[in-house]
Amino acid sequence: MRIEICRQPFAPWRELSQHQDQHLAAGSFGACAALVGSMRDFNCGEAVTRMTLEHYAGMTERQLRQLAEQAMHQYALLDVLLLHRIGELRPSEPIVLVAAWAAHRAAAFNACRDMMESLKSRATFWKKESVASGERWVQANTPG
Amino acid sequence: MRIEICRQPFAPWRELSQHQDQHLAAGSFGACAALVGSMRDFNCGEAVTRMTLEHYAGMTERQLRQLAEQAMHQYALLDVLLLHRIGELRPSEPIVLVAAWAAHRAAAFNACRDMMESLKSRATFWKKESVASGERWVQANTPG
Amino acid sequence: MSVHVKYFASLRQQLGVESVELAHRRDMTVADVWQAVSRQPPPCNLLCACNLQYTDFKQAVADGDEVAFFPPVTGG
Amino acid sequence: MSVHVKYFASLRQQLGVESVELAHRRDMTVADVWQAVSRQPPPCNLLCACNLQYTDFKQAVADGDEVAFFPPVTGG
Repeated sequence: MRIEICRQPFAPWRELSQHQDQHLAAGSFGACAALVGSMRDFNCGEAVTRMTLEHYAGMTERQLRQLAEQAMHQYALLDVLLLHRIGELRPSEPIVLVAAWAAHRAAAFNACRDMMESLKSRATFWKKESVASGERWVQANTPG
Repeated sequence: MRIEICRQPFAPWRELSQHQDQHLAAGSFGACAALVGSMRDFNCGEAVTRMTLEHYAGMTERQLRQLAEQAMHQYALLDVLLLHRIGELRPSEPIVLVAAWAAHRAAAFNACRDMMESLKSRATFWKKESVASGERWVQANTPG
Repeated sequence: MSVHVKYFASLRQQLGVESVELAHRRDMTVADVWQAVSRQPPPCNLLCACNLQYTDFKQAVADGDEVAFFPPVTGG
Repeated sequence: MSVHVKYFASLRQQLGVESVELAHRRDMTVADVWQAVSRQPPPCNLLCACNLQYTDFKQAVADGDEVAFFPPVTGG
């Protein structure tokens, strides 16, 4: 299980691939489900040029660990990888990667989705967007 | 949209990453959901040393194209990548990659899962496993 | 009329044949095709396709059609 | 007793302050902490945590606790 808050841009598919090669026993898993969320250059009808991601240091790490442990247990996962960006982002940069490895696809899918929804609704991150008219805090997440 | 039946082993996360870099406009998508199914070294209580994947050439390609087009339309996807292995496989080799890019995560998740379930229940592939006692055809897929 | 018949997976292995060219005079359904070329009653979970699309056993076949028989699919 | 108070995101920006050390004598709830240190009524969607866990405004706080106030989260 690897959980990390990243201050710099990360390459999600390469991280996933490396984590799998290094930590999963070959032939042990039948499915890996992954979701990557990344920064769009457009939101709520306006072009977005920059984004700042703030978090509650200490609380957020603890939440991410708890939701990953919960999923590991509930879905009998073989492993979880969870990366979340903070700081200044440019459009197209990855924000979050959630990946779950399991014996079968249903557990991998459900775990990946549950972790993502739990993160979106509970984890203490906040986004501020830069648009032509200035800066604005994102008010709420898109429903899952 | 790229759909391919592969006779040789493929590296799913690298294929995904390359496809994204080459075909998706930077900043255009907010989410990519992916599922990779791979060969386990154990199934139905027995160690599995080899697997043969047979398909109905012509019908299968058509089915995969149809289910991807259906998902593109239904979920307003930006792109789909679908790779499926055939031939002789060894444990840990990837069998299938399904990936969907969308503006938001719900569409990406739902499309990825729908395509996977549609493929599992309809696409004309068949698995034969080599176990200690000989060869056996897989009778049915694990429920999604 | 002439019909191309194909078998897949365990069915191909059981029947020991991959494809058959069937020449016939009268109108036929997919079920008739099975009966004419296979040497056993249809297994209860048998699936069939006509011209690369799933179909049912009552479907009429036309000259030049490709009819395939196979067990439940197990891809992915 | 002493309580560490933190604000995040739009709330931090509105109040113009990131953290406050509150010294107080009597027993307090999270709601009392808000009232004692913030210069405005609580926004309707205000969230709070005590010692890195979500809590509600009726929760009693103890000496040394960290109490945080923030708007709805928007990560992921």
